[in-house]
Amino acid sequence: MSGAPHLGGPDPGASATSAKGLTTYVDAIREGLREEMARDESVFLLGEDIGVYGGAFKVTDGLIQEFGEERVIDTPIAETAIVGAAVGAAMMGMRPVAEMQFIDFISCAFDMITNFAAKSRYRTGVGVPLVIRGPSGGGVHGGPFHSQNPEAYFAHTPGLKVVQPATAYDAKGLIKAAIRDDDPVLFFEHKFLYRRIKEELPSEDYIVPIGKAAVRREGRDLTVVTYGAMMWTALEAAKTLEAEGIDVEVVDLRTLFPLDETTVLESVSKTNKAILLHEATRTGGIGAEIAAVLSERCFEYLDGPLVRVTAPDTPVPYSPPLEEFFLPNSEKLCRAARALAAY
Amino acid sequence: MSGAPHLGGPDPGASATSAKGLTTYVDAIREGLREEMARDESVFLLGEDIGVYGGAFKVTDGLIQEFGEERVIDTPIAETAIVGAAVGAAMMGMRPVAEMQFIDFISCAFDMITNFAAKSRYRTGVGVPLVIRGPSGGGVHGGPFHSQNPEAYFAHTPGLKVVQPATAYDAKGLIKAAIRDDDPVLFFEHKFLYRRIKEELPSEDYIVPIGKAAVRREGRDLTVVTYGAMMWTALEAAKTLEAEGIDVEVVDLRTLFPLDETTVLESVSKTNKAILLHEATRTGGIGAEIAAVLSERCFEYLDGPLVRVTAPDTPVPYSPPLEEFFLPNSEKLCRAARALAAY
Amino acid sequence: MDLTRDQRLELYRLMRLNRVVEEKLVNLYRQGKVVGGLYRSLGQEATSIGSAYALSRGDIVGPLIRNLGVVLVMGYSPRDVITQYMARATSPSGGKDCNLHFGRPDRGVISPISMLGALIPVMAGIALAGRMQKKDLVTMTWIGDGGTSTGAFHEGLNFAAVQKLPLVVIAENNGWAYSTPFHKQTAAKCLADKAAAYGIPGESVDGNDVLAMYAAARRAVDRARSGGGPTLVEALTYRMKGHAEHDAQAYVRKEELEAWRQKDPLERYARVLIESKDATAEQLAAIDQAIGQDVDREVQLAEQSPLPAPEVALQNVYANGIRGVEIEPAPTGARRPR
Amino acid sequence: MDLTRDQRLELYRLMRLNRVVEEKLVNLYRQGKVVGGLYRSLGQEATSIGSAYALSRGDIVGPLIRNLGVVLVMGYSPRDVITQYMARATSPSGGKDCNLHFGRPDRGVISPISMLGALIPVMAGIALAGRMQKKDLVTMTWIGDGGTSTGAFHEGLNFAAVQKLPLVVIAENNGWAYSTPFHKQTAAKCLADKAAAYGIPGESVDGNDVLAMYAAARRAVDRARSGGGPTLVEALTYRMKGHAEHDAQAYVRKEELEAWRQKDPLERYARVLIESKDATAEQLAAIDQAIGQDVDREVQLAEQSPLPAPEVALQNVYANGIRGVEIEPAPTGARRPR
Ligand SMILES: Cc1ncc(C[n+]2csc(CCOP(=O)(O)OP(=O)(O)O)c2C)c(N)n1
Ligand SMILES: Cc1ncc(C[n+]2csc(CCOP(=O)(O)OP(=O)(O)O)c2C)c(N)n1
Ligand SMILES: [Mg+2]
Ligand SMILES: [Mg+2]
Repeated sequence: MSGAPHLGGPDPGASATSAKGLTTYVDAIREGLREEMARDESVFLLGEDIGVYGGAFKVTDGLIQEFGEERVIDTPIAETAIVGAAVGAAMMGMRPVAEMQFIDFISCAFDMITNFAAKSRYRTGVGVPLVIRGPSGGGVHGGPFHSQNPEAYFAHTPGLKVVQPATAYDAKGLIKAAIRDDDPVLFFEHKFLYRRIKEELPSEDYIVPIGKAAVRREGRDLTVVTYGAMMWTALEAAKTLEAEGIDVEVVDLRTLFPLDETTVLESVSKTNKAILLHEATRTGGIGAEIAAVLSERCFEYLDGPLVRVTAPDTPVPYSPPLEEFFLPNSEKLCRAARALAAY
Repeated sequence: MSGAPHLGGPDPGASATSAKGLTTYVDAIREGLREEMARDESVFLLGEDIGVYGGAFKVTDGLIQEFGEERVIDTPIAETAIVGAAVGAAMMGMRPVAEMQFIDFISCAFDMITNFAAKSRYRTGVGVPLVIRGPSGGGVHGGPFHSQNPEAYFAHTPGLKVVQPATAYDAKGLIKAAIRDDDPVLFFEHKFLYRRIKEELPSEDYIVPIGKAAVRREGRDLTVVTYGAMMWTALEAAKTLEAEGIDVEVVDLRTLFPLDETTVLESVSKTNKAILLHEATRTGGIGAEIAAVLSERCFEYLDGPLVRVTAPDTPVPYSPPLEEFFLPNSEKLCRAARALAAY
Repeated sequence: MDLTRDQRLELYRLMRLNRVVEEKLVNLYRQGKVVGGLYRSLGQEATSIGSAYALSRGDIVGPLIRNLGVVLVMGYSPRDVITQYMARATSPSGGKDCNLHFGRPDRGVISPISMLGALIPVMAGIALAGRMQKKDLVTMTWIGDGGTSTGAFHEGLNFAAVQKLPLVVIAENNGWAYSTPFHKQTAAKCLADKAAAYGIPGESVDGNDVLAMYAAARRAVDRARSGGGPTLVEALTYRMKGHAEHDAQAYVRKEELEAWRQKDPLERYARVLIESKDATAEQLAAIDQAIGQDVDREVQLAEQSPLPAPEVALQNVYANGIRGVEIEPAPTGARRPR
Repeated sequence: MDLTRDQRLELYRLMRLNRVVEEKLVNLYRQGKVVGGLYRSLGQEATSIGSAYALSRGDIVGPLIRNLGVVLVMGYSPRDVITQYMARATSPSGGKDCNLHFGRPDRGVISPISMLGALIPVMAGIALAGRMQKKDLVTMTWIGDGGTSTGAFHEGLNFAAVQKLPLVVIAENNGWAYSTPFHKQTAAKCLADKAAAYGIPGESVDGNDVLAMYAAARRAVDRARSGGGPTLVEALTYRMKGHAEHDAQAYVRKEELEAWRQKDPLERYARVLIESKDATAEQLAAIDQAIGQDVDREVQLAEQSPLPAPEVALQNVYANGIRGVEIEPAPTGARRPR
């Protein structure tokens, strides 16, 4: 990994893509898609502007040339139809991957996802192996409708799996795992990471298993449980805090449902203190669920309150000073960590 | 209050309505609507089959006769149009109350609610005083699409308020408060309670303020934080446990956002143990948020793990033995309470 | 596409079966043995059966809850339907879901969700997959006058039209959506008019004339199979009962109901068969009697079938085990060594 | 409904203003002063301005992000638009939302959300409220060829038609939805064909002819005002730039673009005005120059305007204070007396 991105910093843009064997987050997703399409004929893509144009963020760039317009389908602007068609195709044994142009538009397919896709196996015995993916998250001044982090809605919906990669390695490994999974998987990409991080990826086939968290940094004093772009914020803060003598462990959830409770519990049983960090808004976010799991299953090991560092309960504002104020960052995390360490 | 309903018990049906000055939950909602419509010309209702038919559960029965079809509007089957029209009308200073025939269908209006209604005041300065109401909850063998409890989705959406009454008194007082509120309020009714509970209501105008919980039973040993039909389950369990020497406090949240943290914190600071009880599925439910609040703000007062008693993470099954197994009940709650009390 | 005499009699048998199964369900409902609501298709049997009959083996249907006739055409047994309404373990959904919410692509039937319109994009996806898999596969689904107002109907049909998918949509105009009359549902003159929005053919047909229904559906199926894309076929019919058994349909004018009773599709078709000498009244009565006996036996077997085991509630949320286990008694956490 | 010479010149002025404001925005964008994307309406000015011009004081519009001309007709200043694109505190949204997402009913403008189609039911609700409040109020909104595929478009227009609401929908067929051409969006021959589904009048008009656009919109507005219900007016036009400034529209054929350049609505209208002797070329040049100076000044003022104070991020989520406060440092709980 080539270093943590700084939320609010400049976007190196497309020029940063794949230099000297390093693969960016966006390229990693595309490679994952390509490999799975090559491996399995039943994998196909559908979404708005994903074919000829290659997607608003170029995630699917070039795939229509490689696989043809039968397998890379440009659709009308109709998220319910996109997901609905994916559900139907998945019932027939296909492995559709549906793109939401921005993940915010997933709200327009909410019924289809939560009622048709999520409940199909349970009530009829027919599983729907589909993936819904798209760019989530803020930091690029996209305003209220191009910056959302809706993952908690779906983690609260039985029948769905929810993942969010923080690294290029995971982006590729998780998209491949999601496609191979027999159940509907929501794959949340963080648009801020697309071209800001890169790393060397293995040349051989690999997946990152769904349901497994990763300890990104070991530490003794407290655990930061996080995921997505905030993983980098946690690492950045951990560096700052190290200099102050506070030793932070960083757990990257990677999968938000089903949670890897074992890894979280082990970490917090060791450090005895935890901060739950996410970019999504506070109330009812993933942090609340982690807090519930910890206070249910790790109670005796807690030496301090569970602290949430999240966006406040507001829509995502557009103007840079507002968005900066809104988003969690290293400084806010450090403040919370210092107080908790001193507790 | 005329006694706790037993989930799974027989439905006394319409015959139980309003005997000797007692008002049922369903009648209480209707009275609240009627009084607000009489008080304020800008209040109107819209939804499927709410006029001539009086609503699938007869919540709006008779109102079209009283207020005319201009103010009780039968709509096409189009939840996005229903909520969208309510948003537009609310922007113009009207006070629309939109019915979802079953609350499950709210998924079809998810975008309109979470993106248009919730964010309007924040991003444009124009508030949308509207109410969305409908029957939620299980216990009547309605199956996966007529039994849901989707409140957590909306408590996680900044800009919305979320309430769920457990008593006829609150049903009337909260629907009136919701209508008078200047922001969008989601009003979740529990269909199991419609005709199963009744009580004497004040004859004078009253509201139940949004954001205020109620302590339904005082106790020393542990607090059950709950809402909706589960409030009755908690009271029933409290009785059983009392005989065993376990003294349970029951907090009825009534409002799920914004939470009355003060009441919850005060109660748990006193009893030092808490069970979070809800009918909605476990992961990411309201119980998770309460756990987060408690472990954040009440940490030192906790003498035992926070325990969730909820439905498991599955769709709501239809067949009676399955649904009974799925739903939380007094027995399951007692089991958890005994263990926690002994902790 | 002409039907043989056997086929014409099979249509009769299916329509009678539809009606008899429903009458038995009404009995069971009155005895409190049906779990939940009961949705009738009385007077609409020709619509379901005439349309589904136009399909071939390998085709896939997505019926709604009023399309009992469709699943009978697809070979579901009366017991499948009755156990399902009785929430039994042996029912197609195993007691997980209600009424006609059952299906499997391998049996040619897709289960709807309650949200109206949602099946249309899903059936489009089935058709899309069929094309990718080089299957000779036509899909057919049904939607009420009320259901056409949903966004999902619009998105799904538009997508299918753009992709020229083999999808036939039968729009059942039965005058009502619950208590809502057609003119409060849409200002369009008829549902067939909605086809123009998608650049596909639209046609209205007498849904109480099983042969006309069959012929219109057959034209649409043939068009779909030959690459001509989707068709919207409006079936003009009438909902003879309330929305469900609990609904006394007080909002319906008696005369209107009476007028439609005269057009009962089953009686009408019996007259046609007799007039055309396909069958005598006695032959039809014999069919009726045999069906009655069959269904009685099916009811008995259904009543003897078990309810599901409670733990089944936790099964099959995910392919490999579920997470949502029942609550464990507190404390769930390990004791900390001090 | 004939326009006076002054009105005809005002149309010209508005179209020029539209174009000049956008050119200035492009400069600002290239200087990195626009925050986020920039969406052009080049070549579509007549559609927005001709249609909105058909409204009267008290009417309410719901423009989309490509309808810069509409807000200019409604009296927004160039500075409103420029400060908004620059995310300034003084912009109509105060920096909360981007591009043309600004509005207030009291200024006759409703702000869209990004989700296409969602405005249609909301505008129907505005029209409904207007009728209830006995206001003489017509609503108008715009939707792209792409936006017509959404469920919200369908549900909203159907609802408006059933309620016979005073709503005019201008469907801007500019050939593209981002990179998606019309024929991949719908199999309908034209967007006007979608009116039949709702039982309302549909009409296609040359959207690059401001007078024709005005006339068609005016007919629809008059119909709406007199109780005739909604109309769907399709404006045939062309998106001369990419979806947004970052999009080089590589997917568009050069010849097609060139052909439409010949139909530029502003140049065309200038010729009409000169030919009809409404104005000389010199008079038009003088208008252009005045506008240029005005807008330069507005840009200057916009550039001097402040960014919002950070804490504004927490304001106005609810009417009376918000809950989502910034994180407090741990521990937040009170100490327990032992
Ligand atoms: C999206 C959605 N909203 C509401 C309902 C509740 N509902 C169930 S059936 C029904 C009426 C359906 O009418 P129609 O589509 O004409 O079918 P019919 O009952 O006449 O066969 C309604 C409103 C639903 N199932 N789905
Ligand atoms: C529901 C929804 N899905 C996706 C998008 C992303 N998106 C923004 S503009 C656009 C293309 C719009 O095309 P059209 O409606 O023809 O309008 P035009 O840009 O041509 O003016 C898309 C796909 C959106 N805004 N809303
Ligand atoms: Mg109907
Ligand atoms: Mg367009």
